[in-house]
Order: sequence, then C-alpha cells, then structure tokens
Amino acid sequence: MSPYLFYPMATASVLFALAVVLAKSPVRSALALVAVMSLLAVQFAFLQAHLLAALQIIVYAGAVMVLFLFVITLLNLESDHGVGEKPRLSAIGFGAGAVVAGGLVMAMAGLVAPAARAGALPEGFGTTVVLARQMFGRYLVAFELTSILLLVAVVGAVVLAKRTAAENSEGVTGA
Amino acid sequence: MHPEAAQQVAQVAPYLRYIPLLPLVGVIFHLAAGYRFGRRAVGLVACGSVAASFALATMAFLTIFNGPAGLAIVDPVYEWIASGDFSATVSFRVDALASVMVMIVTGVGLLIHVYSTGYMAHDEDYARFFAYLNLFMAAMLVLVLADNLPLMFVGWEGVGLCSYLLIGFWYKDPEKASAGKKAFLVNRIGDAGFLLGAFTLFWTLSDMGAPSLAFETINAHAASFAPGVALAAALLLFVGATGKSAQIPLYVWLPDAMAGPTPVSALIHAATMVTAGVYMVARLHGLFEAAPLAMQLIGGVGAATALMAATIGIAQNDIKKVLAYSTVSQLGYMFLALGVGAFGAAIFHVMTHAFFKALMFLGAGSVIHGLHEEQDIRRMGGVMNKMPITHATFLVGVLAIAGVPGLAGFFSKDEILASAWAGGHTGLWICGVLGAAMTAFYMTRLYVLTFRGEFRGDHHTWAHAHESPSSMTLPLIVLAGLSVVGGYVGIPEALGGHNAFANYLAPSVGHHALGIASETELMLMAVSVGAAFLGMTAAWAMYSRDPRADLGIARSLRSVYPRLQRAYDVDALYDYTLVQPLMRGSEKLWIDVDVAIIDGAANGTASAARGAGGLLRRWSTGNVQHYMLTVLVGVAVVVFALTLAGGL
Amino acid sequence: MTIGLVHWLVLSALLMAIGAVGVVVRRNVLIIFMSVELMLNAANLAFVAGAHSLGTMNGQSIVFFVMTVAAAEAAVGLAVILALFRNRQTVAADEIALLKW
Amino acid sequence: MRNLLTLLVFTPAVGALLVALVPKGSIGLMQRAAVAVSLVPLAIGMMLWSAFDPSNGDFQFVERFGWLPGIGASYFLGIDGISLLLIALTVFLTPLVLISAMDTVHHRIKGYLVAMLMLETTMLGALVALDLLLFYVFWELMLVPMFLIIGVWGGERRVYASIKFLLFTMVGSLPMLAAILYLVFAHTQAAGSPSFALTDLYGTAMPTTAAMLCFLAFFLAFAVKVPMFPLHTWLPDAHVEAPTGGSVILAGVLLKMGTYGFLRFLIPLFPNVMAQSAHWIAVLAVIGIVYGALVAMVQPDMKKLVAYSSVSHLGFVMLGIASLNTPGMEGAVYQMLNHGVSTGALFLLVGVVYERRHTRQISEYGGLWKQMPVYAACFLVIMLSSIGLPGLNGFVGEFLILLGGFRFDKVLGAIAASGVVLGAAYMLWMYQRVMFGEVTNEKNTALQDMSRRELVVILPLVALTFVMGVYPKPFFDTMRTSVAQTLSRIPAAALAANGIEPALHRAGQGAAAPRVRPPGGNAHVESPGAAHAGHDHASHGGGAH
Amino acid sequence: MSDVVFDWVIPGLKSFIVIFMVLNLAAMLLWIERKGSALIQNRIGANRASVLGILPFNLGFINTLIADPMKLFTKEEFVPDGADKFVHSIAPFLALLPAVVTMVAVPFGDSVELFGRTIELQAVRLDVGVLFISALVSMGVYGVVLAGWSSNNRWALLGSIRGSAQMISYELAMGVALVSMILFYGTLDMQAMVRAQGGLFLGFLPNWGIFYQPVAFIVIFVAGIAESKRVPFDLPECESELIAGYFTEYSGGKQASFMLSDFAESVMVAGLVTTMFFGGWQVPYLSKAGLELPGMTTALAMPALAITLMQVGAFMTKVLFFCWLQILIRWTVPRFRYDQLMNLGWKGMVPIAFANLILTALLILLLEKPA
Repeated sequence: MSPYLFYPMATASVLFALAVVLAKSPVRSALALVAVMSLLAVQFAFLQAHLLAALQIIVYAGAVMVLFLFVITLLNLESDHGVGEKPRLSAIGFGAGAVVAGGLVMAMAGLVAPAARAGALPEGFGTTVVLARQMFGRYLVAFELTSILLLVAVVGAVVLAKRTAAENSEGVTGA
Repeated sequence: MHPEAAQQVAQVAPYLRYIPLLPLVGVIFHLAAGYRFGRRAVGLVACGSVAASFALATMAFLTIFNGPAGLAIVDPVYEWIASGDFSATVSFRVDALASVMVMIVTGVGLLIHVYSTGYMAHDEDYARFFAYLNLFMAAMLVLVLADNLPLMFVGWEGVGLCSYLLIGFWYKDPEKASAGKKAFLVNRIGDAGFLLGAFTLFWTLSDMGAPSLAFETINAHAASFAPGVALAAALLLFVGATGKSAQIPLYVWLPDAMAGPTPVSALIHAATMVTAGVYMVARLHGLFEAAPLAMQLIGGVGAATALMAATIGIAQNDIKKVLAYSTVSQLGYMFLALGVGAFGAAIFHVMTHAFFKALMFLGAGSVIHGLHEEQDIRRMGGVMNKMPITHATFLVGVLAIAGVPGLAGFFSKDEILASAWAGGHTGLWICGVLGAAMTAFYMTRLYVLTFRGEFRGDHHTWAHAHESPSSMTLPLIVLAGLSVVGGYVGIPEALGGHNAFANYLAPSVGHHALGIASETELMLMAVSVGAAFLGMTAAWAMYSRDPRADLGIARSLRSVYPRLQRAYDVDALYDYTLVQPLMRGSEKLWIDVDVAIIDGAANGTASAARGAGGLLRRWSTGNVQHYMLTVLVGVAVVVFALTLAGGL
Repeated sequence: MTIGLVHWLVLSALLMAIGAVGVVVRRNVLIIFMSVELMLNAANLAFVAGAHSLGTMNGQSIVFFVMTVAAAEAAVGLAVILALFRNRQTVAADEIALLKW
Repeated sequence: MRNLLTLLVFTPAVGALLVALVPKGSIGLMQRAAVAVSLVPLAIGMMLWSAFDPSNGDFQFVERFGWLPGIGASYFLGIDGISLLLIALTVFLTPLVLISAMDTVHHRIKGYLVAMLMLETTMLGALVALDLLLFYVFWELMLVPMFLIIGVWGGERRVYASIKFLLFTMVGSLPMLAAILYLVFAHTQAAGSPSFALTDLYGTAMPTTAAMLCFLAFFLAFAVKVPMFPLHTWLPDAHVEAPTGGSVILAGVLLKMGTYGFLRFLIPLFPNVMAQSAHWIAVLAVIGIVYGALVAMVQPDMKKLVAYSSVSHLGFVMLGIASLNTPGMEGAVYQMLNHGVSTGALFLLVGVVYERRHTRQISEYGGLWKQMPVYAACFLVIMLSSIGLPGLNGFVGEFLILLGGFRFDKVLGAIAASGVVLGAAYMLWMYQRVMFGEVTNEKNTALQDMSRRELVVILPLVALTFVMGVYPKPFFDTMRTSVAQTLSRIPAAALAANGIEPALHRAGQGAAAPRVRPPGGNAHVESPGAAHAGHDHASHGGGAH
Repeated sequence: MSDVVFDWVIPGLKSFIVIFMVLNLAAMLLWIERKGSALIQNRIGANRASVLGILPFNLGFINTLIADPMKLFTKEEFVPDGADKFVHSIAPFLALLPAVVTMVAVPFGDSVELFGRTIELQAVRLDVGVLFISALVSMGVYGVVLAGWSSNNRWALLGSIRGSAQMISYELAMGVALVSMILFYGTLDMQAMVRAQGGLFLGFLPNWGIFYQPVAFIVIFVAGIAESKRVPFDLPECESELIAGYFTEYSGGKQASFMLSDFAESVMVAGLVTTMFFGGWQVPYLSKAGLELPGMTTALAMPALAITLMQVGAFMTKVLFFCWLQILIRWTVPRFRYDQLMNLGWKGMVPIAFANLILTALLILLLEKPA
C-alpha cells in the first residue's frame, strides 16, 4: 500500500493505542481500542486478508469490545486516576516498555525481510476459500479443538457470571 | 544282616513316624476339642497317645535289641527343604542310642503324664496343659529320632518352645511368664550356635562332595575334616548344647524354670529336654572325637558346672531350686563324661538321672501338693508321717543320686568317674568326687529338712497335709523301682558284670574300654562312695540335730554364704553386663541414631527446602502486574542484550 | 519508498510494547484486559504482515485462531471480572491479590 | 487364555470402577463387591500357577506389543517363578485386607476400597512388567494409592507420614528413571534401535563408571523401598500411621517390590557390578538385621515394633540376595513370602485390638490372654513364625538365608544369626507384656475375643504359616529354575574376581535332574550370563567342586 | 481516461450516490410512515405542507425532507451535566454511520460497460460483502451503548443496555441465517449472489432465494427489524417506560441522526433482504440478452442502457416495498415484553436459524455431486 495511507494510519493506531493505555475513563480506552482494531482491520484489508479484516471487525470490534463496554457500563465504574497512582511501578513499567519498544523497533528495523516472496502473491491469496481449505485441512484438529474451547468458554462464562441464590439474597454486596 | 531282622526292620520302619505323630494328634485334639469333652477325655487322650508311642518305641527298641549290632531302622517321610545342594529330609532313624533315649523319653513321659492327671486335676486350663505336654513329647521325640541336624533342630527348638509355654503356663504371674521368656531366649542363644555349627558342617561337607547333614555323613567324614573346621563346628554345636542342657555359661534359665508346674520340671527340666545336649554330643561323637580341644573344653565346663551348681544347691531353701541346681550339677557330670569321651557313660547317667531326678521332682511335687503349694523347706519337716509313700520313694531317690552302692546312680556315676580317671583327667576326677560329696550332702539336707523332725509350718497347713492320690503315687513307685534296678543294665566288669549297656550303645557311640585294672576301679569306687557317705553323714549330723544349722554356717561363712544363696549373682552379672547395656544401647540407637540423625537428616532437608521456598515466595505478591512487570523487564533485558549482540 | 514487512513489524512492535506497558501501569483490571487485547492485535498484525510477505496463508490461519481464543478469553475473563466485582466491589488489580504467598 | 496377565493386572482396576459406581449409601454392597472383585485375580493367579511350567526358566505368558515404538517402549508382560510367587502373595492378601476393611475402615469407605483395588493393579503391573518404562510407570503409580491410603485413612500424624513415604520413595526412584534412560541410550548406541525391553537390555555394554552409576541409581530406588538401613526411617512412620489394611499391603507386598527389583533388574542388568558390591550390600543388610531388631526391642508402640521387625526381616532377605548363591537367594525369595504372610498377619492382629481400644501402646495392654484366648493363640503362632520357629514358615527362609549368607561370608553370617536371638527377644517381650500377667488396665476387662469375620481373615494366614513351614516344596519347585536363571547371569569370572563362592546347583543326582535345566538361551542368547550358564551347569555335573 | 478517475473518482461517486440515496430514503420514510400510520388509523396525517394551497395534492413529504431537517439541525444542542461530552457527541454518528455505510456493499445494478471498462453498479466490490455487512451491523451497537452511558441518565442507561442486549442477541440469529445463505450461494460476494438469482425456477418462477430459503428470509427479516429497534422491538426507546430510551438526553441534530439511523437501518434491512431473497436488481424474465418470458424461444432484445435502468428501478422498487412492509408491521403489531423478546431471540430465532443452517448444509451435501 502507499505510504500516504500507511503512515497516517500507523500513527493513528499508535496514538489510539497510547490512548487506550493513558485514558482515564475505561470507556474512552475501550473506544480507543475499537479505533485501533478498526484501523488494523483496514490494514488487514490492504494486506489481502479480507476475511480477517471482516472478522477483526465482527469478533473484536463487534463482539469482544461490545462485551467490554457492556461490562463497563454495567459496573458503571468511576474513572480511576489513570497511570499516575502507582509512580514506582509506572516508572519501571514505562522504562521497560520504552526499552522493549526501542529494542524491538531497532531489531525489526535492522531486520532484512526473511525469505520474502518473489514476485506477486499466489493465486487466490487471502480469499476465504483458501483460508477455509487450510482450516478444514491442515489445521482441522486445531480448528475442532478451538470449537470445544469456545464451548467451554461459554459454559464457564455463564457459570461464573450467574449469581447464586445466596448472592441474590444478599445482593451485590456479597462476600 | 539276618534276613528275619531285615524283614522285621521293614515291618517296624513305617511306624517310626507315628512315635512323634501320635502326641501331635493329641495336641490337636486338646486344642480343638479339649475344652468341650472335659478333663477325663483329655487325660485319656494325653496318656493314651504317649502310651501308644511308648509301645511303638518299645517295638523299635526290641527290634534293635534283638537285631545284630549296628542295626538301624530308618523311616524317610519326605523331603522337607531342598535348595541347591542343600537338602533337609524329614526322616526318622532309630539305632541303639536313639532307642535308649526314646525309651526314656516315652517311658518317663508316660509316667509323668499319668502323674499330671492327678497333679493338675484342679487347674482350669487342664486341656491347654496337656496340649503343651503332648506337644513337648512330640518335639522331644522328633529331636531324638531325627536322622539329620536340621530335623533335630526342629525338635530342639520345639522343646524350647514347649518349655517356654509350660514354664509360663500360669501366665498370670509375671514372674513365671518372664521365667519362660528367659528360658527361651537363653536357649535361642544356644540355638544360634547350633545353627552356625550346622552351617559350618554343611559347607565343609558340600565342598567335600557330600552335601548332607545326616549324622552318618557327619560322623563318617568328621575324621577327614581340617582340625580347625572340626573344632569350630564342635564348639559351635557345644554352645547349643550348653544352652539346652544348662551348662556354664547358659545354665541360668534352669533354676528359674522351676516356676512351671512341678511335673513339667520333672519331665522337661530333669528327665528329658535338658539331656538333649548330651544326646546331641553323643550323636555327633565322631565330630567331637575329631576335635580333642573341644572335648577338653566340654569336660572342663562340665566339671565346673557340676561343682558350681552343687555349691549353690547347698544354700538353697526352695525345694525345687535345690533339685534344679542338683540337675544342673548332674548335667555337669554328664558333660564331664562326654568330655572324657565316655559317651556311653554319659547316656547311662542320662538314663539313671532321668529316673531318680524325675522321681524326686515328682516327690517334691507331691509334697508341695500335699502342703498347699508350700515350697520352702524351712517351713517343712516331719512330712514322712503324713506322706509315707512319697517319703519312701523320695528316700530311694536321695540314696540313688547320692550314689549309694546298688542303686542306679552309683553305677552311672562311678562309670563316669572311672572313665575320667582312666582318661588321665585326674583333675576332672577330683572335681567329680567333690561334686559327689556335695551332692550327697545337700540331698541329705533336703531330705532331712523336708521329711524328718518336726513340722515347722503353720498348723492349718499341717492339719490339711495329706498323701497324694494314686495317680500321683503310682508313678512315684514305678520310678522308685527304676531308680533301684535301673543301674543293673550296666554293671561294670569290676563288679563282675560286663557293662551290657555300654556294649549295647557301642555301635552308635563307639566303645571305650577303660584301660585300667579292676582293682583301681574298685578303689575309685571306694573313694567316691566314701565321699558320698561323708557328705551324707555330715548333713545328717547337722540338720537332724538342728534344722536351722544353715544360720550357723551363714554366720561362719559370712562372706560366701549369701553369695551362694544368690547363686553367685550370675543373673545380676548378666543383667548388668549384657541385658542393661543392650537395652540402653537400643534406646540410644533409636533416639540418637534413628530419630536424631537419619530422620533429622531427612527432615532437615525438608525444612531447608521449606526455608528456601519461604524466601522465594515473597516474590509472588499475588499481584498480576508485578508478574507482568517481571516478564516485561525480562523481555527488555533479553531484547536489549540481543540488539546489542547485533540483531535478532 | 514502498511499505514492506519491516514497517508492519515495527508498527506491531510498538503496539505490543504499548500494550505491555498498559498491563503494567494500570490498576483497572478492565483496562489491563484491554491492553492484553491490544497486544494480541499487535501479534495478529505481525502474522498477517508475515503471511503477506511470505505469500503463505499460515499466518492468516493462526490469526484466525488467535481471534477465537481472544473471544473465548474475553468471555471468561469478563465473567470473572463480574464475579470479582460482585464479591469485592473493586476491579483494582492490586486489591485482588488473592494468590499471595 | 493368551492375555491372562493383562486380565490379571487390570481386573482390579475394572473392579474399582464398579465399586465406584455403587451408590454412596449402600456400604455393605460396595464392600462385598470389592471382596468379590478381588477374588477374581486370586482365581487368575491360581490358574497361572497351575499353568506355569516350573522347568522353564524363561519368561512365560509373555505378551508384547508396541507401546511407544518411537522410543522403543513396549507393552511387555511376562512372569517367571519369582514374580509368580509374589503375584500369588498379592492376590492372596488383597481379599483378606478388603474383608478386614469391613471392620477397620469407617469413613470414606468407597474411596478406601477403590484405592485398595487400584493399588493391587499397580502392584501386579509392576510384578509382570518386563519393559523398563512400563515397570517404572507402575512402580511410580503404586505410590499414589498408598499415599492416599496413609494420608486419608491414617492416624494422627498421617500427613507427615504419607509425605515422608512419598518423598523417600520418589527420591529413590527418580535417579532410577535417569539410569533407565541411560541404559536404553547405551543399548541404542550398541544395537542401533532403542528398546526398553528387559530382555534386550541384558548385557548392555557400557563404561564401568557408567555401569556403576546406573547400578547405584537402581540400588537407591530399590533399597529405599526394601527398606535397607539407613534409608528405612520412612517405614515406621508409614506403618504406624497407615490403617490396618494399608500396613498389611505395605509390609506384605510393597516392600517386596524393592527386593524383587534386585532380583529382576539389578542382578540381570548389572551382574558384574552386583558381584563387586555384593559385600557392601550384605554388610548393610546385616546392619539392618541387627539394628532393626535392637530398635524394635525398645518400641513402646506395637505397630512400630512390627515395623522395625520388618526392617530386620527384610535385612535377612537382602542378605540372602547379596549372598549370590542358590540357598541364599531361594531363601530370600521364600522369606519374602513368609514376611508377607506373617508380618501381614501381625498387622492384622494389632489392628484387631486397635479397633477395640484405639491404642497401640504396649503399656496399655496386658493379660489379654485371659480376655481373648483365641486371639492370643493366633498371635502366638504368627509371632513364632515371625521369629522363625522350625515347623513354621519363617524358619525355612531364615535358615536358607543364613546358610547362604554363611557361605558368602562367615562373619556376616554369624552376626546375622544373632538377629535370630534378638528377633525372639523383642517379639517375646512384647508378647509377654501384651498377653501375660493379670489384666491391669480395667479398660481391657471388656475386650471381646475375635469376631467370626476377623477369624476368617486371620485363619488362612495361620494355616499358611503351617503349610509353608512343613511342606515348602511347591514353592521351591516354582522358583528354583528362575533363581538359577537369575544367578546364571552373573559370570563365574566376576564371582571369582570378588572372592564369592560360586552358586551351587544340585545337578546330576537323579532326583534333582528335572530341577535345574540349563537355561536355554532362546530368549537370552545375547546375554553373556546365559552363555556362561550352560557350561556352568555342565561343570557342576558331578555336583562336586 | 486516467486510472485515478477509475480508482478514486468513480468509486467515490458511487459511494456518495448510495449514501445520499439512503439518507434521503430514510428521510422520506419518515413521511411515508406518517402517512402510512394515518392511513392505517384512518386519519389524514401530515397535511400542513401545501404550497399556497394551490396544488391539488399535499406536499407533506417536502417538509419531512427539508423543513424537518432544517428545524432539527438548527435547534440548540443540549448536553446534560455530568455527561461525558465527547462520547455523548460522537454517539449519534457512531449509530448513524454503520447503518448508512452498509448499503455501499449492496449492488443496485448489473455491471455496465463504460469507456471500455466494466463498472459494477455497486459502491464497493467486496468479495466478503456479506461479512462486511454483518460487521457494520455489529458496529451499530456502539451508538446505542455509548449514547445511553454517556448521557448520565438512568433511563438512558437502561435503554442502552436493553438496546445493546437486544441487538447482540438478534445479530446472532441474523448471522447464522446469513451463514446459511452464504452456504446456499457458495459466495460472500453480494453481486455474485444477485447474479445467481437470474434465470428461472421451476420453469416459470424467477430464480429467487426466497423460494429456496424461506426460513432464512423470515429470520433475517425479523432480526433486521429487531436490529432497527422499531416496534414491535422498540423496547430500548419505548416512550411509555423510558421516555425515549437511550437518546432521552438528545436533542436537535443528534436526536435527528438517531431517528435517521433507525430508518437507515430499515432501508439497510430492506436492501439486504432484497439482495438475498428477491433477486436484488434482477427483473424477472429479463437478462442481458433481453426480455424472455417462459415459452418464448428467442428473447426480444433491448438496449443495454434500458436494461440497466430497468434493473436499477427494480431494485429501488423492491427496497421501497420492504420499507413499506416494515412500516406496515410497525403499525400493526404491539410491543413485546422484554422477556418475550429475549425468549423469541434465543429460544426461537437462534434455534430455528441453526436448524435451517444444518438442514441447508445437509441438503447441499446430498444434492451436490462430489467435485
């Protein structure tokens, strides 16, 4: 894709990501995250991963983040003090983060793209068909296992989130 | 051998196994049904079974007796243990020696069973008593009839067990119980020696290509043993003998064993079991002859035991204790005989001693029975008026053991002394004579204090004192008879006899002609008899005049006498030097080694690990972010290092 | 210049680092959670870019799985957070250090 | 029946499943079910014994198919005389234990029964496994049910005891795993293809130090289990805290796993090292004998006393094994069985009074004979068999072991013989304090004699002590060839080099002709031991040296 | 012409057209709704918009198209205290945007030849069109949630929670139904779907999806109505309980954009249904070759432009029809109770959708001969 699209989007994503971390109110970080994800979705699309782009929106933006918002609104949290409250931890965290970021960036920048493909993308690259072929061929077991995982997750979530009779009786102020 | 003899042997052989088996059946009956069918049945079965095996024994004896010299009946039952070269068979064998022993055991055993039916009539555990008694008979007979060491060991341990059970028969009295335990343990020490001896023999023989522990094999090959091996084996086995036959240093259990019912003392601790050692040595005469050093030791130990026990016997006041020490002393005589190689004489004395000592024990039992369990001779006296039969028979016994000419003891003892002299063991001979004198002394003392003079107990007892029932007196009479005539089977040449007994035994234990002139022999007899009379008259003089003469002696021999009464404090010595250290040591092992060191090491490791964990666990604050921070820092470090190192 | 693998990777590295920092510096479990999602996305980006540059689909397939797992994780995680809040009235990470020592 | 062994091993597991399915309430049902289930292996065991060919020294009823072919691990089962006898012991004891559980276990009954049955499975598995990995798996699995049995149904300090038990044995067996792996590695180097099968690993060539280290690793594992001095301290605690049934199985079978390991693995795999270190093992064994006896003497607690007596008895077994000659080793195998029977019975008997009075302190008792004559009688017999009275089973084993030990080293033999005396000492003393005298403690005045069920449990053992003492032939016939086989793996050269009298075989004499047949190398051609064995027997043709 | 035109201008143009259409259609629907309701309730309805009263007919739609927006967008924007201003102000657009943008993936006509290039009459040609639509639909929730949360008002919050829950629930059913459609057509590309619906079914019927997937149609249609939060699914904004639900605190343009988003959503639903089940721009019996009724041997040819226009017209009509249908429903059916709504969603639609999916899969498996 052209730099004219990439750099703005990249900077935007980074800024939004920072917003996720720095925003005081959870809702805003959530929104920022949605933004990051949407931007990533667009980039996926540019990277010939249309299905993933769509899924990125559906799964992350559409489902996961909505859940987050849902919970946030449900708990109706007052926004905490952001990053300021644990200076020592934060300091170390930012320091380490900076080092990691710097290191990774240096590393990536110094990276000569390994085994970059020669010439154009293969036929039907990134199309749903090809992906599906892999899902039901090479990664079948993993695929099935994932389905089980999801099922378990659903059950687990229900069990966890369901209030027991006791909790109902004493309301939210249980334990 | 003669065909008819052979055929007779063939007839008898299969029945040998029943000699020990029948009493065993009795045991099972007593335990299983004894309490249901009542005393009469138990008594019948007990005596009946023994009587039956007595009959079988007699049959065997006669077969041997009539058969040619060296005849032996063997009844191989089955192979018991077989491992590699080693093989232990259950097979019974009767030869001259065994036949004599088996006769003694079954005969005296029968009498004592009969006696017991009367003596134990009022005991609550009647059946159990006879179960033990029969079990003892079975074990003893196995011991006697065994044709190899392992099987003999079965009987050997079996009789030990029975003595344990019978001594502790009245288990409610802790004293008696621990006396039984003591007997068993002391015997065990001997048995360990016995086992080691057996091992030595087996491996020697197996290396000689004859892997077997049959007595024949041993005696046959003993001559060709390396002297060291022979000595070792002989000594180890002798340790076993000292245990079983109450010789120094393992005699200490026998006096305590008197805690058992008197018939038991008579049967086990006088007539039969204690002579097992003597029998074993005689059985293995070949081996022992091959180890002259061992023989000398045996003789020495025997003499020492004889003297020591006799001295202790003088100072005892418990009627059974006196008899017990006299038994020890008499056993000493027998070993003396073995030591000088007079195996025949030893067995001869075993027989006669079985008669008169059993007689005296039973007599004592009768007295105790009549005086309501009174055992202290200082509170007896004049019993002859109340119990004429007991008195008469007991007197016979006393005379016999004292060696009054014409009675059984005289012949056997004199043969021993003669052989000692003949063997050139003058020292042993002197000991023997001294012992004879002392024996005569304390036996007379016992007799006088018990039967003569005035009764010194309380009148109540005296009023109820009574002669024992016929079931008890009958055996007394029989034994008295045997004590009189028992000696005449072995009249020495010197007295115009031709030592039938020795000749009869010769094929089993070898014959040893006393290489001395009959004049010398007569002279020796005179000396010993003189010594005996000396002792008797002295005792008579002292105690018939004043029953409390002991006090005088005690006063005059202030330094020695109490120690004599306390049997030289040997028990205390053992307790102080062996038992206590062992217990304390074990305690230390447990507390200091097991708990402190070994467990301490284990637990120390554990607590060290826990300590380390305690330090490390501080690291896990439970706060997710700290963990994540750690990860992050780690990543940072890695990344940094890698980038410095020049790219991923 | 054209945009190549390296650019994507750098971007994803940045996002990853930011997410990591977010996990460390925020107390609010929800935001920590979001930061984790951010890191996952960064990884996804790297995968997709890699797939694109290699011309093989494996990278995309893996992203697919990452998404599913993320979804599952979110469901359970949020349920946990709900339960937690119900019992302790807080979503501050350092106040729920239950697995301490 | 081709898969008899598999059947044998896994029936208890299946049974455990069935028992687990029994509804919680119906306790009687689940108890009976457990007993019934445990009778099946007993039957199979008897079938095995009847079908077993004692003249064949190789493994029989062999089952073998690939398990993890990649690493050469296989599902490889098979038994010889030695394992057969131990199997018989196991399947014989388990039903008794389960019956006794009716009296001795009062809470979480189902769990207990299940644990017991699983334990049986693992033990049988360890006994029949001929693949080292498979063996190791069973060997470790064995710990789990035992750990639970001690830790859940145990006494006051059960947690300490169970963890101690687990840690000791684990510490022992982990090095063994390493050694196994090295062994297989070495074999792979030599043979080209990996294999965990015991029969393939015979005579694996490896450097001396490596062999020494592997030997040590195996030795540690087995020695802890036996347990040999000074690794024994887990045993008293485990026994004291374990429930009655646990103690019985622990003493009866689990400890044998150690000695069995020596016979099955240590000697065949490292014959030379074994020959070199036999003396040291023997020394440890003798120390164990005396030490165990002495410490047992001063124990105030019956179970602890019996536990230390186990240390002493297992010392005898180890002495027999270390003596490396026929009588010693056969005696050792026999003594394993004896110890299983008599010590098992002793624990059961202690359990009987424990159930009534809930104490094991000797001082709490006294004069029990008056109260419970039958009990006293049973106790007497078992005690006598445990102190090796001739005519009872204990003697046969002890006698042969001492015979062999004496051959091996006269001094050690002599010291070991003193163990006989000490053994009598502590047992009789305990017996006297418990049974004799008047009833001093009024709590004991109400004691009931043994119930019918308790008799059902004890009497078979009592009977067995007599049978095994009077007519041991069948047992020896079963083990003879296998023991000879084991011994024949040790090269005569190695024995001679270490001044050990070679093992004796009764060859030649007609009666014994069928007894020892030279182990045909059909399964063991690759092992130098077997090759040597042939001429060894030939040379003993005259039975003379 | 230069690529720039074709790469940027024309798609931009198409997108603009589509979005413009949608917006206007939405606005017009407001008027249609009023008239329609009046018709149903036997009233005159919006009747105050006559130009000087000279025209014989009422120009009510004029003021709904022009007057109302002008009024609304010129009103004062009111933001309650304690509201998160930023979120509060972006919420309406988050609500409106997806609804409007969705249509760009819906083809409104066949491809046309222009300057030697084929131009798809579809704003954006996506090979994952369907997914794109469902993605945007799922995005629609944000507007609701944020609006409710940010306006710091508990009715609003309640409304938003109801709304989001409802939308998520019905999205599921819709998604599953869509999957069965994807399965049926074997593609995610809507244009391809439409093309697949050309030709005849059973010789005389048009080859429309409705004949093959009636169940999916019902599910998607119902779910769509629920998505658009209109009666009978208007619990998030039900006046009688929650004033105006999640946009209680909104006024003027923002409020208008919420209303617009509702109508836009119904347009979207109409477009979706049309495309998937009623042949999209396909005109029965009409193909590129020309019109051919059943029985005719040769098609009577037509100029391509005419055909194109007819097809676009057809699409429009169909969409309008379904919008009308929704309005009809809205004024006919009473509101659900919330539990009924949830039950219908989870225990009715979802299982049905799944059943349908599985059945479809089976049938395809059976009928389709293995490749």
